[in-house]
Amino acid sequence: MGHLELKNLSVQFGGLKAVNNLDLSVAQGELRCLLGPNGAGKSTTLDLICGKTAATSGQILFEGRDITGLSEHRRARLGIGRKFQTPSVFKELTVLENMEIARSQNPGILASGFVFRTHIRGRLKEVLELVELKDHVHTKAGNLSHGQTQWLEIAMLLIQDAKLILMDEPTAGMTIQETRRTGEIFNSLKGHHTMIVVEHDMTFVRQIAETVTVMELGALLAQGSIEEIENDPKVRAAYLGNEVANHA
Amino acid sequence: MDAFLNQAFAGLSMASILLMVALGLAIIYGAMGVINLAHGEFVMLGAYSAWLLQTSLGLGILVALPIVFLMVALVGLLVERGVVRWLYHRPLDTILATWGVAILLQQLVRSVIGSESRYVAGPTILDGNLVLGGVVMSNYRIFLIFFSLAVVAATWFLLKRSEFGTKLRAVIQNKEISECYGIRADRVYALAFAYGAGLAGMAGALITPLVSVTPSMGTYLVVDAFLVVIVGGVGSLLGTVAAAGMVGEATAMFSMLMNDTIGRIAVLLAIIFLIRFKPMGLFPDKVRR
Amino acid sequence: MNRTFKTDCIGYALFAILLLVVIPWAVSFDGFALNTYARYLALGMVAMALALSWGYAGILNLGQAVPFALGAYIMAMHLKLQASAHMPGGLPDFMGWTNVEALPWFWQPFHSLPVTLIAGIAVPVALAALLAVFMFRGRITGVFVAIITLAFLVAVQLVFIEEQRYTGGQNGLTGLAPLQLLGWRVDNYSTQFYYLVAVCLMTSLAIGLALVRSKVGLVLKAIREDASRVRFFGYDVARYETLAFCTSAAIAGWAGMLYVLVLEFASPTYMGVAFSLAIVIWCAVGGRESLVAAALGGIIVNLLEGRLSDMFVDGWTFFLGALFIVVVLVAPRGLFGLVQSAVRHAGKTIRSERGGARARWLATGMGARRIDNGGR
Amino acid sequence: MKRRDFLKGVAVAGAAGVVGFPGIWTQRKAAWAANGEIPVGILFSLTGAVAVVERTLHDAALMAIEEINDNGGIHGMRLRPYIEDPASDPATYADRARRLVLRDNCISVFGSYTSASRQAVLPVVEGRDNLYWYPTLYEGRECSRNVMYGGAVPNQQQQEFVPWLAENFGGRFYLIGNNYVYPREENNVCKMILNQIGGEAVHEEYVPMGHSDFSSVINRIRQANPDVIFCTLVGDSDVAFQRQFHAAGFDPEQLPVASLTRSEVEVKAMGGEAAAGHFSSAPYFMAHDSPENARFVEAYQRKYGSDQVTHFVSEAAYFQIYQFKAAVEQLAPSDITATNIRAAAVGQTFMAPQGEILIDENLHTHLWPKVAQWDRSGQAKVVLESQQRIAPEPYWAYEGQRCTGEGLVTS
Repeated sequence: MGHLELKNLSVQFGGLKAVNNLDLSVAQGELRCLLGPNGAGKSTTLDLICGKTAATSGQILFEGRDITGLSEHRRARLGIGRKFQTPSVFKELTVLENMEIARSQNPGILASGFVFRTHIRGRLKEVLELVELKDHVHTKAGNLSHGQTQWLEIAMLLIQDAKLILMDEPTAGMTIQETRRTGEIFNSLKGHHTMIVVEHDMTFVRQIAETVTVMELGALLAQGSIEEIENDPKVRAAYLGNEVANHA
Repeated sequence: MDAFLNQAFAGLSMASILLMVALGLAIIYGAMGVINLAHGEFVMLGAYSAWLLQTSLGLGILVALPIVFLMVALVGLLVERGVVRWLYHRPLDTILATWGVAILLQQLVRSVIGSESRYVAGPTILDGNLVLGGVVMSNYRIFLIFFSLAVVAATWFLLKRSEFGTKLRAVIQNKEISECYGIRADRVYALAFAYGAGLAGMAGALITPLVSVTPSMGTYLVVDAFLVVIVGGVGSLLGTVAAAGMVGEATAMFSMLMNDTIGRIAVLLAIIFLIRFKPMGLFPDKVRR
Repeated sequence: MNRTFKTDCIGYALFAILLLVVIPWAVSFDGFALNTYARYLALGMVAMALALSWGYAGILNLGQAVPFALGAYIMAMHLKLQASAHMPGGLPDFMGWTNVEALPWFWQPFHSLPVTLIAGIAVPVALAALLAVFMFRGRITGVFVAIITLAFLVAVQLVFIEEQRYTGGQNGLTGLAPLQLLGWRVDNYSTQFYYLVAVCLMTSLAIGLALVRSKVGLVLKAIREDASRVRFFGYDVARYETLAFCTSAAIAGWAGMLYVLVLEFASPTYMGVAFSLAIVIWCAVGGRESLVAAALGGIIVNLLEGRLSDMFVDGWTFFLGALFIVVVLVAPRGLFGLVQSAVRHAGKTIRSERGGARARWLATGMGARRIDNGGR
Repeated sequence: MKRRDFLKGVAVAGAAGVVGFPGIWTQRKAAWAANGEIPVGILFSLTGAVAVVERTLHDAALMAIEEINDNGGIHGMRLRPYIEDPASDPATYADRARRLVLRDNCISVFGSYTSASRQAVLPVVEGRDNLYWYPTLYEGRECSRNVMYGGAVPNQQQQEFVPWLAENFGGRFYLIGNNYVYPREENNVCKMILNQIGGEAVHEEYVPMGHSDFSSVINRIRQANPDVIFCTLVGDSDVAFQRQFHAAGFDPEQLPVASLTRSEVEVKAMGGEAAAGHFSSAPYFMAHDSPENARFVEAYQRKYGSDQVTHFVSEAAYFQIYQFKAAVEQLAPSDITATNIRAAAVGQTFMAPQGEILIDENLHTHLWPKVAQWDRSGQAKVVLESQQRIAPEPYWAYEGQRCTGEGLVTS
């Protein structure tokens, strides 16, 4: 029994089947990379898991519980965190305020009504140091550099302490150094958090991947270790002109 | 049965007036996202223009229509250049600014022309009624129904078939890219705003034979027109037509079953539910969002 | 967050000084002037209530006048019953004229002052909650909220005008008795009354500030920016929005009760479109990002209206219209934003003279980093 | 962030400077006795929806004040009008009335057209025992000791009108009015009279204020097929209704509209064509033939333009200033207070444009009701004139209640 199980999951937009009878199982503490050409349904799969999009048919099981019909915030409360493709932090809020929003173990109104200040200590301090934002806590997120913004969002996921973290191209727009550093952070999270990462950057994928799943046209195409995938002829065909090879 | 048909005609007639007022608003809101609370005042200015042309030059309202259109479009252009164009990136602020414009225009008319109610004669050729069995239809109201549909058709043609329309749609889709192709977005906006204002002005001139012309006559109209635009859906001409028809007919039917006040309350509640469950309007774009 | 807390306190304290000391002294405790200012304060209170939902949560409520008017009517119902005690059956005069035989059930509870005071807040809140759940569960936002609340406002007003038998119709509730509060006969021209209103405003302001300075306010701000992102952190966005909407309604209802005490009648124009839009304008003129500023906006615009109509009886609305346009064009964030940027500018000049070198170093450091990111 | 909140403080302090500066913002006290002026308040809307009518009342009242001042004032004291614009909003009426009474120390306030605005002003004038001169016809059922009612109450408008209509056109009435207290009360009275004379109200309906589409109403009228439309629509609604009713092709000889509220102002706006042949009941019409009226109309048109009309409310706004003058003239300068003016005013007669009027001890006015038929020129021809001055009975329809010099008496 995996930590997250997708069973026969489908979603349809108008006439288009964006995800088609997808079965997927991710184990506790695993870091799963999700690959596939544009339009393969990777982001949609993440949307389905976190609840942004409602499934047309099929089931999503998280920790053995059927969450298919739950709303986003209920799934988040169960421990599913999401990082979007374009960095989505709250630009009008400071770094510290962003972190406070993310620190959502008690997301109820009553609990929130009694929180007036954020103390920089404990786990919060650790995370801020990890992403090197400790000196910028009072900076508005809108004034951060692109890489810093990406890290802020990662930091927010860390402080949210989600059991399952869904990442959509976390290194997009990062410098090579920043990407490597991100990879290190991810590696350190393995085992504690289950992660699903959608990524194009094969260097990065090699750095972090254990198991790789490849999707095409909304369905599962191949699954296995990075080497197996890179040598799979089906995958090569799907990427028309060896996009994988180019990346590599 | 006659009662029902008479009432159905009354509904159509209300719808036609609503449609003419709402059409200009739909363009202004649909194209630019501007919530124009001064729209009722454009209607009022149209009515006063018709009065002015009739009392000073002796022009009947039908003859005066094109001039009224141009006069109010000019005012619209001035408002757009002077106020609205600074606010395209913050649509909610247009509520406040155009409310200010509305107050200003009302006071302007009151100071220059006076606060009393004005009389505009209707076109004599459209006096009288068409009687079909038990159904009595005022010729003028029949004319309004057809005229409003003609205005919709002309607007549709302008938007879909003319060069201006193509440019406008391009700017609505993506302002920056359109500008790269040499479309002057600000000019397109200004013209669209002026066109919307001109339509409101025509509506104002056309309702003068039915109502009382006063400086504050527009205030009642703008809320209803807005509801029609939102129910119809942003940027959908067909939606605006359908919404005006529905609101007009619903008002007439509720009014037949109960009375005008309760009819209006019922229509408002229906609108609330429509917006709640169909916020994208009656005919939303079927594009994945 | 702690430093903002301190400056909040300063702003609050200065506002308190203005209301409790400066205004009464400036008008030398004149009964008429205090009554007029009490009216402005009640209106400032509604503007502040709107800032709570509009400024913080981005919920543009064009029907803010509904809870205000409900509070007003509830207070007026109590006072009307007091005034009708000597009438046959204790029936208000207008009911007698419209052939109402007995006091309807929903008037009965308002014989009691405590019930009235509670209901004046609870009823608007209940209605707001219904509407809020209806809207926010359906994830209605932006202009759609504005239009729904506007349509709701018009419908409620029509109901009040239509049901003349129970509401007094277009005339509203008039001929009210003065309020008896703990044995004190409230005289609306007295200094005590002014202070009652001022203290209510300060108290509601404190409640509002506590709310927006707590994490709730933070979540609301985050919702205003990106509601769906907030959901992915586990917050029930609809519930937060509902809270803001209802708190706003509560304060508006409270203000409505005070307003009736000032003017001694309740009228359906309190829930008119013009009045409701005016609230939005006061809020915008003051600055919707700050509760204190919004309250000040309500006070200043009304004061100005009064002054202008005094000075230019003919055409004073000219100036009013022009004021709104100018505020939106020149000061999109209201007087608050204007003052803020002015002071920030002044602060910057001082700082750049003192720590210019350090600032420049920071700036170039940041700049370099940005260029790095650009070339991936 | 931190700075912002500091700024809040600065903003507050700055605003305090602007708003709270002593003196400027509050007092405008006039000691009338000292400088030989008599301060009176003029409270008619110059902006907003009601301005259409109230502007003319404002004009008429100011004309009377000017005439009085030009002729030497009252005992050599000039009337000093304090003018406020309540912007058609009841709350603003209340606010401005406070200014006039409390700040400007006016000893009387002349103002307003709608019942709602009168009610808004009442607490102020009653609380300070001031006098409010209200020129408009109204629904009666009020007996304030602080209001001088210059307009007609239901018995003065309907007592002769309704039976006359029933006699000439038939007793099946269709009642239509705007949705507020005046039409509802007039219709109650109308139904009562109809009941006595054997007529009936075939339908009764109310539309919201400002309502301007009457297609449904006209359809219902067609269905009900009444003898008379009894109309208490006001302002814009009346104009819109009459134009649409006329356009629908009804013949006034078969189905006349009988209005209690329609004056020369509305008729001018709807056009004589639409109004021609229909009836109104009022104590005054512009075409009334009397030397006083000729003078009034001539002066009014000279001052405000020859296209202007006078009507039954503006006439009252005009004569009430003269009633005020006559009352003040009886008082020694040191005795001029609102309560003394009231005492002196009771029993006064004045030769108004409509005829000689009298102030009753219940502070309402004895008037000369007339029924007139409109013609194409927008003027009304009087077809029925009361033989005597009719006394005001604000509680006419309520048995056992009478408004007297001691206020409301219930027997």
